[in-house]
Amino acid sequence: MNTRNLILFALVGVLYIATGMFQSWNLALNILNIGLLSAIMALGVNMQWGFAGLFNTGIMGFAALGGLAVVLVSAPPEPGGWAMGGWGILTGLAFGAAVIAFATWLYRRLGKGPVRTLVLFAVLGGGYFAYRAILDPATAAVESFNPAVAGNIGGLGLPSLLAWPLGGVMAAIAAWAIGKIALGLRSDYLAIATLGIAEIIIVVMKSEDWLARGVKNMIGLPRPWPVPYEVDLQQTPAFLEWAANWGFDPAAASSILVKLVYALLFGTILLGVIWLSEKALNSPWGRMMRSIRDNEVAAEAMGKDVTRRHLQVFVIGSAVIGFAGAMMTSMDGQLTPGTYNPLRFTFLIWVMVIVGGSGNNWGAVLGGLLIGWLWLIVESLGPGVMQMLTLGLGEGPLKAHLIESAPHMRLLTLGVILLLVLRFSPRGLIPEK
Amino acid sequence: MISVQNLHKKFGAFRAVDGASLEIKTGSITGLIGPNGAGKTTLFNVIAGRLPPTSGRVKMDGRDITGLPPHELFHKGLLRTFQIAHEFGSMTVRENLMMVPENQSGETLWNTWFKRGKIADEERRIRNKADEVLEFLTISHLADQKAANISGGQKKLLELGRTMMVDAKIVFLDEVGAGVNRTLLNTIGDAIIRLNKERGYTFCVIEHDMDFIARLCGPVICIAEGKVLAQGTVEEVKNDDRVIEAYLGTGLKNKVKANA
Amino acid sequence: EDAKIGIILGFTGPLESITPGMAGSAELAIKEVSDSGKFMGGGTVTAVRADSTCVDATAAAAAAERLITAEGVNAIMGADCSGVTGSILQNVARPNGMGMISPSATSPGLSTAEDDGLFFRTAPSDARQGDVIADILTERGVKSIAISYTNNDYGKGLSDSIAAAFTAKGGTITANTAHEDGKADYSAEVATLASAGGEVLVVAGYVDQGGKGVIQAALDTGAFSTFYLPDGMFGASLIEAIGAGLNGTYGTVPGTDSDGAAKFAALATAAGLDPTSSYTGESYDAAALMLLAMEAAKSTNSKDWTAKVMDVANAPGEQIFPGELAKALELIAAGTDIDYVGATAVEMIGNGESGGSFREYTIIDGAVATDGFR
Amino acid sequence: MDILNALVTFLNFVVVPATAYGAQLALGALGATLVYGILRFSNFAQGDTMAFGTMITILMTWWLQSLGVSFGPLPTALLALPVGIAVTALFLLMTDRVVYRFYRAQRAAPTILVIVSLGVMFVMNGLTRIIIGAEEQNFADGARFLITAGEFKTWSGLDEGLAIRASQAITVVTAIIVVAWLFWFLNKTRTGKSMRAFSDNEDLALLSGINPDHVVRITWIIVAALATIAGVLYGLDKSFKPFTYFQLLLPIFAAAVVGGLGNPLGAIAGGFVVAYSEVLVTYAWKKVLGYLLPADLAPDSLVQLLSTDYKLAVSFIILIIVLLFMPTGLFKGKSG
Amino acid sequence: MGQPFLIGDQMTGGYGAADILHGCTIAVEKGEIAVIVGPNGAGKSTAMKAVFGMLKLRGGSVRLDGEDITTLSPQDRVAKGMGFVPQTSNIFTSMTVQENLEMGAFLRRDNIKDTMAQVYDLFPILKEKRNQPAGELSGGQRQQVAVGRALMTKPKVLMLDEPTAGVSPIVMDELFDRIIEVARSGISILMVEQNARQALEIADKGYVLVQGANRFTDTGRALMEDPEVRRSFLGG
Ligand SMILES: Nc1ncnc2c1ncn2[C@@H]1O[C@H](COP(=O)(O)OP(=O)(O)OP(=O)(O)O)[C@@H](O)[C@H]1O
Ligand SMILES: Nc1ncnc2c1ncn2[C@@H]1O[C@H](COP(=O)(O)OP(=O)(O)OP(=O)(O)O)[C@@H](O)[C@H]1O
Ligand SMILES: [Mg+2]
Ligand SMILES: [Mg+2]
Repeated sequence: MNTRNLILFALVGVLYIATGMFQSWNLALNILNIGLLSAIMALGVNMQWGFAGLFNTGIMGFAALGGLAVVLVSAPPEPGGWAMGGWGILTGLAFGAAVIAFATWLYRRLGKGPVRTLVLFAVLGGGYFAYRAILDPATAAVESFNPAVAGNIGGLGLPSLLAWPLGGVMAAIAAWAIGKIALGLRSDYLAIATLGIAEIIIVVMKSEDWLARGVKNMIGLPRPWPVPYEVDLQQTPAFLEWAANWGFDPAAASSILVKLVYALLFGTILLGVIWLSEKALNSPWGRMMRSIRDNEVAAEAMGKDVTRRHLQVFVIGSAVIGFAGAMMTSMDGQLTPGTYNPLRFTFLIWVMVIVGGSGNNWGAVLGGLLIGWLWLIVESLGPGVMQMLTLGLGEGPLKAHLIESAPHMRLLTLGVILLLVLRFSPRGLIPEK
Repeated sequence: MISVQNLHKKFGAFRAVDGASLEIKTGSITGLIGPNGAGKTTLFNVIAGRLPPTSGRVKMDGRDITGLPPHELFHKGLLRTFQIAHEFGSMTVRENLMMVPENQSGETLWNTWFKRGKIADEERRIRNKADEVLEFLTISHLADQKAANISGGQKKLLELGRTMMVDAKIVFLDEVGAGVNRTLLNTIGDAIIRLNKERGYTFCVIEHDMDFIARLCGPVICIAEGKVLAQGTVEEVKNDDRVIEAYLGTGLKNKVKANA
Repeated sequence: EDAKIGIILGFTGPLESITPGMAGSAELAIKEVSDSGKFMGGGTVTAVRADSTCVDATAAAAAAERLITAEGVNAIMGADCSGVTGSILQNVARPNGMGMISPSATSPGLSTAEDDGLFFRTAPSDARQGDVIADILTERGVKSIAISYTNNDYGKGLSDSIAAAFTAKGGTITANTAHEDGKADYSAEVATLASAGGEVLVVAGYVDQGGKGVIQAALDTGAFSTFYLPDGMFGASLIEAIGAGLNGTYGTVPGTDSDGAAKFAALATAAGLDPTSSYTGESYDAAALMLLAMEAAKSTNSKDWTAKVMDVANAPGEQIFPGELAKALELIAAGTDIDYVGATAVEMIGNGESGGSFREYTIIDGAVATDGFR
Repeated sequence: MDILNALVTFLNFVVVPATAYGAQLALGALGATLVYGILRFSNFAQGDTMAFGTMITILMTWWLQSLGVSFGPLPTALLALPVGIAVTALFLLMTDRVVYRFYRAQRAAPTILVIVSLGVMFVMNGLTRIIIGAEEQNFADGARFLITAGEFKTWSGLDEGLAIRASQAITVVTAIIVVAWLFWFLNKTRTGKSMRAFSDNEDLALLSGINPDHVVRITWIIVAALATIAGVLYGLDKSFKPFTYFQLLLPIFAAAVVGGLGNPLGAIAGGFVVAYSEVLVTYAWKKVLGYLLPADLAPDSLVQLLSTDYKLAVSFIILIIVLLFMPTGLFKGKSG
Repeated sequence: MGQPFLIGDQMTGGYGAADILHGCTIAVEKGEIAVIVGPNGAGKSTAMKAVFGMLKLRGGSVRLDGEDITTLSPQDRVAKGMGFVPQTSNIFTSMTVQENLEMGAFLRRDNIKDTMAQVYDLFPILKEKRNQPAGELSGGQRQQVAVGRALMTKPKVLMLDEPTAGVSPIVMDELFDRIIEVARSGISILMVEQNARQALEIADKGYVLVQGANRFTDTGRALMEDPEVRRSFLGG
């Protein structure tokens, strides 16, 4: 960390402080929390892209899996729904897994040739229909149970905190499977493949209502320990007294306190992730990764197992994203599959990585905090800019039209600022050494 | 050490290697010559696992190594350089060398977090080794340059340097000499001989500079159009009519007039 | 005393084409109240907009956070999509004790969400509309229908309730499939629906979104010629865009036989808004309700005015229609009980949502003909 | 007769719409693939360039319509198209001047350019909405159908109809002409070859006397033309709404990638692969089978491999399968 | 005699902050061959790039036929009749061999058939492979494409950076033959060579460059016979 970087971080800090002073501290902290989560996701992407040159655009899929983990772990159990077909679904899924395992075994056992193709085709095809035959009635039964408010198998009712590592693990497992299939692809081809797989994950989450209610959303997920509820705080005498002593408004103080606790939690995890990846990057492992990124052919000839290493870093990076995705769902308190769109979860994170400076962990964090702030602040900034632009205009339909269009200044402003930042530091704010 | 049996490699309909069979004896420095496009590099690529053969076998010490991936062959002691330099451009010259040694404990993530001391020791050793190699190649002053920013010849030296970072059994050199200053090339030739004599490395060398071949190589194999055209000692091959016709030629036609 | 109303809707994102109309309608009500000079003894009411993006729960929460903690609004009109509405409710409104009235979030899940009595909506619940639609279809002698719904909680919830009610009445659902809004092409959906067949295609979507695309493609290929249009699909722009093909299509839209809808239409048209654009009436009503409730509570504090919403919205009392807000304020000030009817015949039931009366209409030669009310 | 009915059903609901949609995607993908091929980055602003060009064309069309100009049975928008192209080209050239040129001179990595194009996308996105609004615009006029389902039924006496919209026909014909021209241009003309040379090795192109500014200029002009044509034809067939155009980005890139980035033929093939996989894999065969099978065998269920909810997923699965066997797409695209 | 045809005079400059060239001068007369030799990293390629305007000079000048071209862009120098084959990435890998050659003649408006035939005559293998992407060629074949591309320009002065690296002896002899022929037709040749002895043999003038500065300058033959030059730079 040299002075330039410290100044950059300080400047971003000033942005947040200014938000606190001119808008409100609640808003500043809210944005900070989202910035921290984005920074963690950006770190995950940076591992894959900056360290190893893997162009992963499936970020939203991994984040969504993290979110799903929160539902499965911390949502209250739904005994009614479970009773309707929970075991049937488990049987179906287990059967599906068994079919795939059997097919893999056959694939290894049988020699190459038309026989193998035919047998595999028969096993997989038959397996698929049998699997659907077991699964479909069970899911239909679950979904028919009180569909307006339930219709799903429910969660385990365990603490939300447990869901975070599980989110990482679920994302890692998915990444492993995706990596096995798609990591042979290069650059933009890998990008579109991962984007596609992420879309598939989202479509499944939207359509399989028995899992997490699909587009009907899971709301009211419990908060992670040790984050209190504002409403409870506002009824706790000790807190009220404390707030009164300091002259705070209890409502504002309670929600600031809650946000501070989140910030502390996320910040700790962010620091942990940075520490781990900095150590890894500045070591022979990091050197090996960079050599693979620079020239796979040569790295392979120098004895590095490129495929395995790609898979390794892809899985780890995705796990980090899944972890952050779980934290995000925990904080939102709800899982809305519709939230996961590429613009927000894939491209925005990429903007963070590139603007921050790819290949540099601190860059990714700075990018996360800066772009996260920008993304949310332009919501009010854009219309403001429009107000200023139209100040000189006389009243009339043109002005009315422009004011009406003000919300669209949101993206426009974001675009302009993004272009300006990249103009003045084309390799990112904190470029790779 | 290496035995290639009836190897074929086709690109579409084009036969780049067309039934080549050859032996590289343990402890030898074998020269591989042949006209441009004869299939020398392709042959290397197949042996080193970079390309799958269309048919045929490659054996190393009697064991079949056909189709093994390059990184596994590396661990078996088979190293190669690239005709068109494959440097790691964004890394420094020294790092280019330091990444080579195998089984570095720092390449395991766990160790990078929890065994910093051990890694530091190892790094010091590898770093010294890299500096020695740079010294030898006369490019120590470039140690901290980005490899993308060094001259064409220097990149070739770096290619060679990488093979000197580990104890290899057999090293395939694909035109290390092209673009390297002849005086330096002589020094490199000496080093190859020394590695061969003292450490028992086997070499297989592709080179178009016949002086270099003559200085280094015992057996020489000439291939053309994907087939072995002639093999034997340097003298035998040099005087083979077919080799002269296809490869060596008879020298400058206009030379006399030019200097007149 | 002055009041400030936050209007949080998806001005960018999938619903960006209908939200300006909604915000405009809400502001119409706000302006009416403010201009009357009778609000809280001469207070003015201002509006400030914020962008919910409709899809991004975190961004929506941050925007609401700004409205409440930075702008200091007294009430929130919004949000539009159920996902972001839930997020705002739980993460911002409840912690800050802020009351909100949504004009369009219809998810049944929100009915049971903990809201500390802060959350209301003026859009009718899906379950009620499902029954009405099933009734109308059976009465018209329809035996089989296909359903295409927009793939969100509104579409899914509505289609489920239509399907349940219609099957209970002995009808057949040939297909019940989703369409995604804002997509480039609906050939695949229409191909499936056509293959499934059915007398009528129920399109539970939005008027200028995927729903329109599905109708267009179904008409073009000749897959269906009659459609049923639930509330989200009511709109002049659809009739204009599709033209003659819609002849004979029928549907329901919230409303009573009172002339609230007509009055709102006149008001909106005068203000340059399209009164038939989705959820404009509901938006007007939402804004009007919260202001009337404030007047009734004599306070802009959420805790106080939210307690009055049901009183103001429901009978008994003098009926209030769009354009009569000034009168309503006077009445309240005079201590007379009012029953806000508004553009969509708001009647709030148990947990703060609109009970829902519907107007049944048929499109004949490019015009909407009212058939009756339920 | 039943066989004919089955066939017509299939044509009407699968072949005709998928072909038209495929051609629309293909035209959009051509622009994206050209930027990738020559300027070497994935241009995320492609969808919004289409929206921008269409917007200009619409404004022009309205003006023409207000003057009472019409193009007979063809849509008036086709008359306005050249203006749309010209303005879009100017806009893109200006963007290049203000934005991209700097990064080219810097030799910035392609990903940086991708993110920069994302910035440009945001800006165009806002501009378009501020100028014409976020609402849907219909600007089609002229004859809507070549043949309607009803006309076909009376003409053929079959139970099933076959509808072909004029816009569908125009799109397919245009796509064929455009790709043929582009292919010829890139592979046979001097300018086209110099563009490929530039994309291959910029330094060496310089050493051959190729003027890089010229190459870049021509590229943007062609991209503007392709994007505007694609956008207008799409708008004529469906309708114009900025958000939908932005959403087109994903299928467009899927098409360009599956066909092989940088390859115009690939873009065409990719467009059809994506469109057909969406429609075909989720197609419910009930009706077709109903005609083909004897009455007592006719299926009750929809006979559908996957529900249409999964149509996007299906097209991506097919894309991934294609890439697994041909890692750089159907037509051997570039990889950077 | 007055000005040489092409001269890079007292050139000083480099890629970044540090200079690579320190007042280095290279020149070639009309119809003559000048050869630059020197150790790896001496700055030979840098000097060539400087002469071709691909490097910003901090001192010195470049003159062609008496005209100062120091500030001209590489393109403009091509238009003035200069041709250059760089040491690395000197072909269009994704284009066919034939298209590579056509690109060499990009600025020519006359018929290029004859020149193309001559190039194919010189490198028969290229004719065989003319429809193959150049990236699929062997190292030596690529080098032939690169030289062929430069020959297509029909330049007034041809600059070659190690044209014979990786080509087989027989082709190298052909190539040198051809270079002599080209020179004799009035074209100046400036080339860098590591096959220095063969190159100096045909050179009218030779430069030995060390650390960005001229160490020895003489006729090719004289340099060949200088024992010190032989030992230190030509490999004995
Ligand atoms: N990927 C490829 N696709 C098609 N043809 C290829 C490919 N790689 C090599 N070739 C052809 O195979 C032949 C042999 O090439 P190779 O590189 O092995 O030659 P070489 O003997 O190493 O020649 P040089 O001495 O010039 O390096 C050449 O004619 C070349 O054009
Ligand atoms: N792009 C670059 N950026 C920075 N330094 C460079 C760059 N290219 C070369 N250099 C440095 O400039 C010096 C001269 O390089 P140059 O390529 O001119 O050498 P050369 O004499 O041609 O050597 P060779 O015979 O190996 O080709 C070298 O020390 C090299 O490290
Ligand atoms: Mg070779
Ligand atoms: Mg050089």
